[in-house]
Amino acid sequence: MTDVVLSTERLFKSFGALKATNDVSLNLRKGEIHALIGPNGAGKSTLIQQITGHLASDSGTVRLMDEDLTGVGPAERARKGLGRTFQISSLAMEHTVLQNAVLGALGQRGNVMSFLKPVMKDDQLVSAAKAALAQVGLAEFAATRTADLSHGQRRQLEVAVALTLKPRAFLMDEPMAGLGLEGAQQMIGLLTELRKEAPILLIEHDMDAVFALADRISVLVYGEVIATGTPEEIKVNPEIRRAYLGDEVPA
Amino acid sequence: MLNGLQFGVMLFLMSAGLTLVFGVMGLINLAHGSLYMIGAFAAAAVAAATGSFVLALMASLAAAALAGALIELTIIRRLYDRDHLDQVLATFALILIFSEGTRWMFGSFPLFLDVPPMLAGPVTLPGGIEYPAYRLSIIVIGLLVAVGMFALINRTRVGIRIRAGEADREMIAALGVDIAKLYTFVFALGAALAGFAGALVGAIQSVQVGMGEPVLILAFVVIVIGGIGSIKGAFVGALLVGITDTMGRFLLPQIFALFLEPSAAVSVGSALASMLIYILMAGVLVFRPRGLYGVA
Amino acid sequence: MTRETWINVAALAVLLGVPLWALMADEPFIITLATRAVIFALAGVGLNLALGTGGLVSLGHAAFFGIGGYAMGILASHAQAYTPIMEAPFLIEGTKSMPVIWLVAMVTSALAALAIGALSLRTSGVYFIMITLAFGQMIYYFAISWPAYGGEDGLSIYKRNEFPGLNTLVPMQFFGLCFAILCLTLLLMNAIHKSSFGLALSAARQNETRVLSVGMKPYHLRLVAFVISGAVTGLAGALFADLNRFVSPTMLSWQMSGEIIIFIIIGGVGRLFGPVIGAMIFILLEHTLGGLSEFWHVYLGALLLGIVLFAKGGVIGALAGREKAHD
Amino acid sequence: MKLRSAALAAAMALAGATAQADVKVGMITTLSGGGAGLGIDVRDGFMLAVKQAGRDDLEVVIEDDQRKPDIAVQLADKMIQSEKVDVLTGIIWSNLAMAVVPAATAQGKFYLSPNAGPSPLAGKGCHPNYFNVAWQNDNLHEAAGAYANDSGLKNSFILAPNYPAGKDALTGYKRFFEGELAGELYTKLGQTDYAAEIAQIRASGADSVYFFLPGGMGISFLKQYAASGVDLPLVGPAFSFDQGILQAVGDAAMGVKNTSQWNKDIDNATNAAFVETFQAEYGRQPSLYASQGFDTANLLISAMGKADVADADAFRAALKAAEFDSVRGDFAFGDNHHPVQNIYVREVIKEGDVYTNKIIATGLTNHADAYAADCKM
Repeated sequence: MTDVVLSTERLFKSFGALKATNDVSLNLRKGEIHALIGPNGAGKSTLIQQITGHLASDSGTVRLMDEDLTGVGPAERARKGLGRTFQISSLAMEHTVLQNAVLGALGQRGNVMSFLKPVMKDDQLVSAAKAALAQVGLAEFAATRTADLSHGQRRQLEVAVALTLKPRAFLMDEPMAGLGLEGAQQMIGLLTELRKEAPILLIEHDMDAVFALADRISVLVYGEVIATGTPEEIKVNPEIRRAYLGDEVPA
Repeated sequence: MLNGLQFGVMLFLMSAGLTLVFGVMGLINLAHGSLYMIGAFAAAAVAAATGSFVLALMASLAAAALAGALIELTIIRRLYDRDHLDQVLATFALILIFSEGTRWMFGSFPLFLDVPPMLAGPVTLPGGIEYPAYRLSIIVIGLLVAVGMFALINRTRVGIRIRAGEADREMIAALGVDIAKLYTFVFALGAALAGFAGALVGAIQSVQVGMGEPVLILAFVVIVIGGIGSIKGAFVGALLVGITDTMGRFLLPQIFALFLEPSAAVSVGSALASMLIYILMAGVLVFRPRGLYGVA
Repeated sequence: MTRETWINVAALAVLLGVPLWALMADEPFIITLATRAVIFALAGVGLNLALGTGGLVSLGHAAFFGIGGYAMGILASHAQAYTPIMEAPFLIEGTKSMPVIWLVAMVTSALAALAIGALSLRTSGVYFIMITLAFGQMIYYFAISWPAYGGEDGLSIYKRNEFPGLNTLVPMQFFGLCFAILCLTLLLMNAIHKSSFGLALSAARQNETRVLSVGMKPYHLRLVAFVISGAVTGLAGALFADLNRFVSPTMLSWQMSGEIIIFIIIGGVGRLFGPVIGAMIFILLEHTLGGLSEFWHVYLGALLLGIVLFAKGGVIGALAGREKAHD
Repeated sequence: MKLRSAALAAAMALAGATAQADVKVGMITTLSGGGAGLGIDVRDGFMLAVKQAGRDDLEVVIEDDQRKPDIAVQLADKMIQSEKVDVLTGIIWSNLAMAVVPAATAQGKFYLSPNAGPSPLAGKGCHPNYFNVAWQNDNLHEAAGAYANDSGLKNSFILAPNYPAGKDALTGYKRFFEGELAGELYTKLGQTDYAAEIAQIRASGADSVYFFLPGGMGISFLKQYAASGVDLPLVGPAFSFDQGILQAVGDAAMGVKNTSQWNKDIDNATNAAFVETFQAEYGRQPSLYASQGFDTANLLISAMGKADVADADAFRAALKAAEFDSVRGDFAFGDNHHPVQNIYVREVIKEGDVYTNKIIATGLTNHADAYAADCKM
């Protein structure tokens, strides 16, 4: 399985009696979009946080390109190539759009501790940032204050910042949430392009988007992966119907 | 030990209001020490006029609660949505106003406030220890207030609202509770507790301008150790600080005397003792950055 | 140039112009006042990096101010008494040379900031405010009760320290020295603000997870900011001690920390020149209100309250408006 | 009322009154914040003497130091550089005095101390232009030690705050006290709760307690001591038993012995007149600090009568002669320009509703200080 970029092996995490993730093993292969679906409270965000290192797992390992990430902090994981977008936009709101993207490029290059050179005159960083903005379609908003962006534009900027990191894998937590129909279409187009750069682990509620984009889908219920497969397989899987619609529905 | 307990109880009276205000409204109030001072001055003024200690205590409660309600209505409520920096600054400004305002009204000399004759002098405790009766009553009153606070928070309608307010402001507004009134009430309650503490303590210490700030800093140490917003934490923290400080003052010079010459031991020991509670606080925060009972 | 730039230039012009006028009018005390404003501004500029850019509300910066002051006091008092500070394991002599004193002041306060910051930055929000306050108080009580260097009485230096080529006892020359240092520091801070470090630090203030998820550690960024900030405030402390030829634990008190914050708030948080304008206004108020009434603190308090409640962004904010809104 | 005339003088000074007064005095004292009572008393005592002298060649500029050393230094700079005063006075606290005095005297100004008397200024750091009209810091404590010997005390428990003046105080007491020490304690500066210390006193087996706890600390200690049931005799310096503070201590202070170089019952005409006029002018009894302010002003006025302030040597000699009627009776300066005077032992009594002191003994007669020998002048 040399084409596996990111994998989790037997991840557990519980909060008191609540098992948020229960024995989760997943993998993300080169060039694919792997969607993670499941009802609210199924533990999708917890899982993402475990993968990015924001939450420590009770047990289990996360591997990126065969490297065990146990005990590695979120900042190092990002540097090693996990590019993440957030469920709730997480940007430096007072900075301009370009500054946010430069921040990502800076993170990718490392060596933040430079005190005298004006960072916005660093051609290397700025051109990397501008390229990412152009890729998501935000080039003309480079000088806008991030707080003045629309909701959809902030989502795009999130993706652009993740892009500047030149990640090996993207982790995207509901990038379509709150986008209108048009915005969602744009985002779908963007993600289709992006998977060529790095595979995407995608959490999404918008089923149309999921079935349009995903190469594989995993279903998470009560912290457990109950099925993984192609969109077609998932569509017909009786267990999933039961999980979503309730036990009383006959298989 | 008993002294540490009593010091701790006094600190609790002071910190309970502070931690309540922080827990419910998310406000750091540096002017809490001024309310303490107002309580003491009101008590001293009333005691001088009427000679009654009970009336004096009532006056301290009333004056501090009134002052608290007044600043809540005019100033503090504008600060709830601000960041901590603005709160620190605005309440720092209130300290300046209150301190000099009090000096304006009462003059620069300390006022007189004495323990009631009934409680003057020592009592003999089981075990043959002599202990001042007044201090013993402070311990009792402090514990009663602690019990009362727990009961208020956990058993009454107001308490339920306060707890709800800690959890979610919009939520209780949606439930039809008048949040503004609730906040004024909580702030006045915290102020009254501080004023009450000021009056109780004023009787055995000096009633003077600037008496609030040292206690204020101690109270902050207490609530930070206990975990901000937690009444239980304030109680445990207060006792911990009270006992650490008292025992440290007593024991450290003796410990140093074991391996230093006496005058150096006294001097090094006392120097360290005065830093002890801050060391305690730093220690607690290093290992539990949210205090002992703070929510993560 | 933006309006804020004009205001900044005007502030510097006033700060330089007033003592020049005073020199002409033979009012040396005004020069002393201006020097005081410059030094306070420097302390504020130091804190502003942590507080304005980094969002770290430190209520213990007087510790660094005082440590800088004591670095000067201790070095100079030994030099004045011709006694070495320590002989074993190696000889350290006192000195009266300002550049050496400044270096020592900055290094010691940076080290103190490193230790205090390393522990304090594990917490955040109110806890951070309180733990920095606690460390400040710790050092304050230590200074009061440590007998070797005067305890509460403080340390007096009979003559101002020396700077090659200048007579520092002439008020205007000492002012010039402090003013030059302030300008250099402002340039430095401006560079830091625009550097990659500055970008990352202010991003960490706005959104910690964002910084983490692009692979940077907010803790490291903040610690470095705290150390630089402490060092600059320490330098201001050394100059302040030299201005007064005196250092005492008052420089370490929490009211001092509060005052440094006040400079920043009056001028405008996070603005490069915020502390400069704030310190100028504070000195002006102290000087004029203090003469009006014994109870001038009441007016100061009321004014401060007004600024916090109604003029968010301080004086620069009120005059220049929000930076980006008018671009 | 007095405040207004003082402010007026200050205002006139600011306006740069054209009729240049012959002697210009800069008073830097604590008028706001904690401890303001002391500065106000010194000022009022001083201004009372100025008013009584009725001289129009004496101008006083008054500023508030807020009890902050750096403000005091700044004010001194202002007085010297802008106001061009000839004489400085007024500082209450030793740490402020240490910040201001060496620089002021080095610039050729006279400094008359109405209160603080830190030991360096009496010994190695003495200066011809520095005169202390109150006492050297150790004096009252030394007298207390001597008094303890006289009254047959053998085993004292002593305590003071952990700061230089506190250490000087206990050193001063020990310098004269010949008995044993049952215990020696340094408390935190500004401490308000003394339960632990009182417990140690109780356990120590001492026959007396000597304490130096200025300001609010003393009030707290006395109240708590009285309530504790420990009934060992207490001795302290006058600071905790002064007119301003005594009313706040109340009954707890009754009968306590304290040492002072002045009391309102010292029998001389100047003192009687001072007590009466002060009461009439300000509506309160004069305190120790007021008496010191009063004496300081009278010393200055006596020197003005004999010499021109422009002639520094003559003016210095006139100050040194100290030919004025002190409220303390006999008063002279030693070679280090610190007082040589009697120090009395007082007892707290109640006159009607007002707590006050009466002299019961003389602790030390014509006492100078321990540092005079170090002064090379």
